[in-house]
Amino acid sequence: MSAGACRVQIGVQEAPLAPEALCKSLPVAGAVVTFIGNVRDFNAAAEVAALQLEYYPGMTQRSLQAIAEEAAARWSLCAAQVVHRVGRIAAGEAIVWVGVCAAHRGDAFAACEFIMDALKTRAPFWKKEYGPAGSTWVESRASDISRAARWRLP
Amino acid sequence: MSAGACRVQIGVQEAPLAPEALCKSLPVAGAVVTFIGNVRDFNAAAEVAALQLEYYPGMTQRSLQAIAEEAAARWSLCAAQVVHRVGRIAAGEAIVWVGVCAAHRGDAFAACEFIMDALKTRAPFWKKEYGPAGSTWVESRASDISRAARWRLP
Amino acid sequence: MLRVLFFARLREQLGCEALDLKWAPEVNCVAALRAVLAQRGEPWQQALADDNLVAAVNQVVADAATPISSGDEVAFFPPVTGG
Amino acid sequence: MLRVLFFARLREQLGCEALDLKWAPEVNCVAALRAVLAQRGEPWQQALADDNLVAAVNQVVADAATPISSGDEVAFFPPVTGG
Repeated sequence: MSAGACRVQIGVQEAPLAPEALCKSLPVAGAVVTFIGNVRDFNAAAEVAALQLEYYPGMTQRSLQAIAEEAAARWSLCAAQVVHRVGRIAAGEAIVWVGVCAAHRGDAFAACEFIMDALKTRAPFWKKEYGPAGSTWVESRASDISRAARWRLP
Repeated sequence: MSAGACRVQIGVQEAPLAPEALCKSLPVAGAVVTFIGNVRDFNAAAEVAALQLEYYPGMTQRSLQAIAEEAAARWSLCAAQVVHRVGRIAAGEAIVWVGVCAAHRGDAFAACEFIMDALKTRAPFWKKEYGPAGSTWVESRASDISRAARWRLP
Repeated sequence: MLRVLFFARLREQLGCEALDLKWAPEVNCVAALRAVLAQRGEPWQQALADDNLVAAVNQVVADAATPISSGDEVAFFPPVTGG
Repeated sequence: MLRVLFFARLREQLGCEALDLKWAPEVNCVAALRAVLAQRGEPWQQALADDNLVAAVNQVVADAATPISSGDEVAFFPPVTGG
């Protein structure tokens, strides 16, 4: 299936994510893989009560669109959808939802994981954590950078 | 996290799967990966209207439990849940749902894909396809066997 | 007694989904049981000659040498195709 | 004119989220713009000296040599930490 036959949809929103509704919005396909990232209530040592997610209006959407289109070009997909939340997000709430549909599960798993790894290192979002000790910007992680590097084409 | 701290749940049922309710049954974790397998309306050349899924009562449940526990032992998971449908399933309906929760997305993606690959080659289920030309048993696929072999430990 | 089960295509080929057999000391492993069953003539002989068949003893996948004792549940079935 | 944007920790360090600068022919690439901004004294000099900062020109990630023309939107920000 060419990238043109793949439904690519991205979104950035302040409203809480509704994973059930998002799952229903996916087309029926042989294999459907979804990813939900939730705010963890701890990070490194500190207890996290909430996050503030900053983004770059315009560039963030372009970046998500480019990542989803790259996935659609690299794997045989029917759909690739990404919705990212911004603004204040409480611990336990979802930050990001990714849904990928394909005829074969290998394509769906690879594309979904690729999208998350690319998003973590390329999409302009910045997390600030709020805990009992005040607020701190989250540092980028070496493990995210090395995970993303696995997908580099020769 | 030890395997003991992971919630392992498996099910085999004739009733249609309810992915939204199943997703809600998962604990909140940093990373949640789900897989849904749907009946495709074509296989190889033939048009498929429905499947009949036969299983081995007792051994099938043991096998799913063993696969989910193996995933929980190999990766750091909070939950590993598998529900497989049996009996008659129409084209477009879900056959299998897998949900995996972990603190880190690498564990969740790997465990979910491992569970599907192991299930396809180890769990006693047999598909019979019904189409315009009658019914045929589905042959096991070499690609499933090679996908499952990727997870073999040294 | 031995409880012997057959699934999927094999069940249809044999026209049999379950069989209770009297256990005998010479039916001491999966290969021996398979040979005894094949002696029932057609369609048993041909259907059980399929190299791809899988055997399970007490709901655990077995091989030709896996021991069988009285009271065991033994199953034969084609390669699995679930998911 | 150039529209210059700052995000996240850098935005807080500078106390500035956007700046409209008059474009000049010598501000012809990302490195040149960065040098001009650093000349504003503290906290600009120190904050912009961070090697990990990322630049984007017209919403596409850029490097030091990426050309800048009048009317462009240029952004500086720390490594991303979304998802």
